[in-house]
Amino acid sequence: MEMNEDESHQQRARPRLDRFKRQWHKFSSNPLSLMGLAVVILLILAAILAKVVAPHPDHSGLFLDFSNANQAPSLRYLAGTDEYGRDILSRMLVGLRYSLGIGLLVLALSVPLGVLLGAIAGHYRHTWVDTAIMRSTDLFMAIPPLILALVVCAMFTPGYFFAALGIATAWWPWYTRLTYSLFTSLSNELYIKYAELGGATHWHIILKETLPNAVSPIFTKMSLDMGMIIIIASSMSFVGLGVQPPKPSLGSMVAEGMKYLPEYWWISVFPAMMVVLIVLGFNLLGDGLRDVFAIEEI
Amino acid sequence: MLPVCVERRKHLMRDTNKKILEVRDLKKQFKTRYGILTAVAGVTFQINEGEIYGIVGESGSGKTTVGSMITGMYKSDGGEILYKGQDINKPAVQRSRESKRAIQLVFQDPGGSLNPRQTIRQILSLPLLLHGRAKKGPALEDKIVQTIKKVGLPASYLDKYPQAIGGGEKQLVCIARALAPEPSFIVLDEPTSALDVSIQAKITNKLLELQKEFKLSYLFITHNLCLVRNLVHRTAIMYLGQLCEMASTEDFFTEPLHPYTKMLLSSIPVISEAEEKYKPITVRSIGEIPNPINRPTGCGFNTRCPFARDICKDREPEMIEVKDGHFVSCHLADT
Amino acid sequence: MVTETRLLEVENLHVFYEVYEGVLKVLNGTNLYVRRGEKVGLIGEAGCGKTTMLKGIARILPMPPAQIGDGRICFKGKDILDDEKEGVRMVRKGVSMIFQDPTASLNPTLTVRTLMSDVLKSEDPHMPKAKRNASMIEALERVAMPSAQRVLDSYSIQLSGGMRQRVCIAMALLKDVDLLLADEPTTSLDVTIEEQILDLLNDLVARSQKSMILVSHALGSVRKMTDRVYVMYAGDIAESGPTKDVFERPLHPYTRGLFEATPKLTGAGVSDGIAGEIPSYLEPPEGCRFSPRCPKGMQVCLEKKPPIFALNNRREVACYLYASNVGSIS
Amino acid sequence: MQNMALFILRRIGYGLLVLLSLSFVVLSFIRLIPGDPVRMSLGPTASEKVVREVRSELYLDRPIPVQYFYWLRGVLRHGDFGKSLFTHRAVSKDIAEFLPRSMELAACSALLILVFGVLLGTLSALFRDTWLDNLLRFFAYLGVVTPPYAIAIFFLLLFAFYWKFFPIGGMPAFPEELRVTGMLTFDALIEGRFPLFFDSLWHLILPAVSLSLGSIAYQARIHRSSMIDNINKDYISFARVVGVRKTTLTLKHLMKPSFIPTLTIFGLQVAALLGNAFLIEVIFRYPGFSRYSLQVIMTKDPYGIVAVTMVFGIVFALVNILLDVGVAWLDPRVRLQAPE
Repeated sequence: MEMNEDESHQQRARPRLDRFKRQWHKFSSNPLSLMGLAVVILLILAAILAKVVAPHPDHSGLFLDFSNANQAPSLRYLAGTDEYGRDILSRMLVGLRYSLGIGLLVLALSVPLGVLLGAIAGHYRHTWVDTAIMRSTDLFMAIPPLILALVVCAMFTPGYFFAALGIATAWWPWYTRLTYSLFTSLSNELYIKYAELGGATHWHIILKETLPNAVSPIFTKMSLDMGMIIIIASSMSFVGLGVQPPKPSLGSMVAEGMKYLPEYWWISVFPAMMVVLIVLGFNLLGDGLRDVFAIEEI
Repeated sequence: MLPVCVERRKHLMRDTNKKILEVRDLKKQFKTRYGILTAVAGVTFQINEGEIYGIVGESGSGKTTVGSMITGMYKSDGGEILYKGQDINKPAVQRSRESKRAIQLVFQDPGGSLNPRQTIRQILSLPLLLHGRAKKGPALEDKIVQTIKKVGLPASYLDKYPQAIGGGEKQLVCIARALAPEPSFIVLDEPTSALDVSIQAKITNKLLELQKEFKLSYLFITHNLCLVRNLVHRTAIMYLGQLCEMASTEDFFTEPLHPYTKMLLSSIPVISEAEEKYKPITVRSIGEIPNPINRPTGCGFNTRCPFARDICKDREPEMIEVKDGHFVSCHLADT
Repeated sequence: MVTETRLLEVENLHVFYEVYEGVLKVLNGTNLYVRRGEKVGLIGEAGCGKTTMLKGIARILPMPPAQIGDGRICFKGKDILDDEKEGVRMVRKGVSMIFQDPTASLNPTLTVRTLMSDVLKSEDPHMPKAKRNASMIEALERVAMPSAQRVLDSYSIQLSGGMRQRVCIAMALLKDVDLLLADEPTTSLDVTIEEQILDLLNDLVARSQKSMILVSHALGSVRKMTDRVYVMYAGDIAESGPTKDVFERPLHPYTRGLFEATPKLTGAGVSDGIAGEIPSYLEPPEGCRFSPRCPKGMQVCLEKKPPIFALNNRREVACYLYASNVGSIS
Repeated sequence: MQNMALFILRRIGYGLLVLLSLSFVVLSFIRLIPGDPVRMSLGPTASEKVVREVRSELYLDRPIPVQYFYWLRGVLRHGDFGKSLFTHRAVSKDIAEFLPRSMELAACSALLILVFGVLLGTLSALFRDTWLDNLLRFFAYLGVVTPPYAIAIFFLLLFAFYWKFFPIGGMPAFPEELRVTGMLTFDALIEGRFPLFFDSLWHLILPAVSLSLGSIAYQARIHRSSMIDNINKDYISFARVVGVRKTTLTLKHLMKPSFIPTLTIFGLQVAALLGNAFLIEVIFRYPGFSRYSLQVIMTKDPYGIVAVTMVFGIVFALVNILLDVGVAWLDPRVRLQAPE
């Protein structure tokens, strides 16, 4: 009996891989989550290969062709053309690249900062550090996120990066609050108390003990937020505060199409549908992740 | 001739066996919105080398707070904690490396005290590295395998996550983790009350085995008197932050003196006729445990004590040694 | 005084839960009966199906995961399983239940007065307010509640554990029921408070000739309170009989192991418990569910589920060891 | 009740502190950015002297703390939020004119969110996993996923252009003599001018619905999961076993605890509502405060931006305080803070 125990111990089972298989099994059992994942992967591919896939790649830049302006959706122009005769489908694909880009950029700007501050405030709770950080998040959350984003973004010359910066300034406090609440509730877990008692370094407790347990809710929030951010970004480009013409952005395309309702309805409707598709994909994916991680918690 | 009470107090201090841990007049209060909550109001006891010392009490008696202060989880509001003569009455962070290694803790809830995101190997490696029992690399791996074998779990468990093993096995991992730094004193805070009867028996026997093998001393905190009867060498009983009675387990159960001990012993539901006869004359349980925020004056138990007299209401009783090694804190004890 | 008529009879009850990993076959043909005025105990370790049995009788099993297979539950002679609406109506009228955790049993957002008056209003909507108040105060005094008026106007978080359980008992006995189901009523209470609650339950049930099923994993409280006891293991009844008799001479190997593993006040040391782990309900072992852990396991135990052998003095045991001496006690 | 009053006072005090520091941050932020708003508003033709004059009149040439001091004194003494370079009149006048119109839209949408959110949530929770539940969850999902402006466009296409059921946008003219609270529908109602009341209500429905549809969907989802959580709780099965009638059980015992998370999320929704309103007002050409704040932000008008952030901050703080009081009333555990 003694011998084969050591043998089984030698060929080191990969615990992390087993856990991933179990999580994937739970994730894939829900068709909706799979659909969400498929849509997201499809969108990412479409964004990367936008120039290749788009029927008329040059339409996304400076291009005028009044002869077939405002064409209804046809075989040649699947989603019809806008007032300058540019193919809406190819502009949507390039616009998709900017929308996904801004979503990732905002997350890249707000998540690391928010999580770091939340972790520090949560770990050193009930000290001046905690009050300083959490009160400053109150400051940023005192007004609706969209207004703060507008104010910040309008400060600078309108552009893609500044739109992302604007949204990020309104978005990082949500992650600080989430991480703070996770860290404070995890702090009265017994294994954290044990690590503190044993004299583990603060760095070890934050990174090795508390953060791994906080990662899953943060990850779920990120994918759910992706949809929200894209909605806000497209709303801002609706009023001209995002990607500047002639570069296409879904929000501005919807805005331009407004003037031609209801005759040339497709100019607004198709970009709006694309936004809906993006947000749907990320939300389904986010719900799937939450179910997987929720089961993990119990 | 010294007055009686001083004579008795002197005897309290002198003790033949080598003391590993001594607690003198330990106090702890918590500030709450409704006033000051006195969790521990002056507790004094010693634990000898290689002894299992049990503290019994109901909820709100402060027994867990005493255990936490000994391991350094809270700062105390007064009194001393001497580990081999050296005062360590300060939070764990400020304690010397040696005392942090020497005193270890096992929690009640096995599920909650193991990090769900770490494998058992990672869990066990932390105490070994923290207390310098092994360096990173192959030496650490052997030490981990050796530690988990101490509690009788197969090495294949090292690659499992805590969720994948049963409640009893998780508690064994917690015990292994407490043994890793090769301590000499372990505080066990209700280690078996979250487990089923049959697994409880396994863990209790394993604790006894380890105690003999590594010559450890335990502070065993629980509300289960039957368990204390079978495991502990000396027993103390706490009520509302104060020690009521302290004696060798044999004396404690055969001749209980304090009314609260009698009430507790007679209230326990038992499963055999022999135990029924073993119980003291019944002291019926009346009233509720008072709110620790506005403690009754004098002896904490006077609101529920059938023998309470006026003296119990105004003066706090002193811990007196009625018989050899049998201390009781009650005005009526020595009549 | 226990009469012969059987108030409640559970025959061959099957209950299974559909969960994520598969189907948990918890109750696999379980039988149980309670006579009028009798106090019956149900002991076993956590997860052995005691609570499922109680909730099945009280018809509050959460139906989406839980499913009642075949089997009959006869209450006052009528099977409450076959006619859904009528069955539930009868149970609501004749059966009441208290839960383990009093804090979770009382709605945190409502005062005790609202909780109790809702029960009385549902019972008799036209009862005048004064009469309702009087019967609420009377119900609380019956459970020896100090300062009943103040308790009525407070929320459950303002009461201590013991007082909350008294409120639950008072609410459970507001309507005149024949059978009281108690699911580990004192597990979350301290020992001294536990004794008061057990004595209180004993008086209330004895005085009003009600029957009771007391479920607990604390063996002592069952021994103290009940006339007859069932020992359950992994969804099956291991053995049953008069409480004094079962506690003094346990027959089934599992019951023996359980009693030996329980630390005694007389301090004779603790046995090494029962080897192995509780089986999973996903693929329960063939034959007797205790066979993998049973020190006296025989070949037949592994193949066929042992029937219930009726010995004399109302003793029943589901173990092949006693197949030969049906009718007498070895 | 006494600690409830204390609770509110503390929250108001804290809210004021946050708003003051916010106003200082925003004011100094505007001063630091490049670009000269005065020159922009007066146009290139204005002479340098006039520009300098206007700038000193608005204290823009003074150091930031001094400018802030004068601004604060103006606000506290006679509610003067400074002059807007965009509308060339006192900002407080703009607020008085536009804010009530947005309040009307926001209040109407908030009402829709609460009523329909809770209604749909309860329905889909009670009829769990039936066709009704799945249908409601599908629409809830659609609502959450579609941005408000997309909903507005679809509604406009469907109801305004195609079926011509609702007006395309805008609002009926606001007769000056009717101005009481500044909310057209409300004033028309209390003045008894029913034709005007119905006309303005008719104009209000489409924007309000498209603004709140997404939030209704999310609110329904939250309420449904909170109801389902509570259905499985012990106190519901205990109440049922002890004999509480099914209707009382559902309406009182189940609804009250389930309302606690719903109310908290409702607070966040109303806050987000204030933010999202500006697009709806642009699409429906609705003369509201959000449209004004958009223009003010775009033209970098300093006092306009500060006033806008202040107004949104105050409304935001009021909404949060109201909801905290609501949650405290609902949940005695929060109110009584039992000693541990």
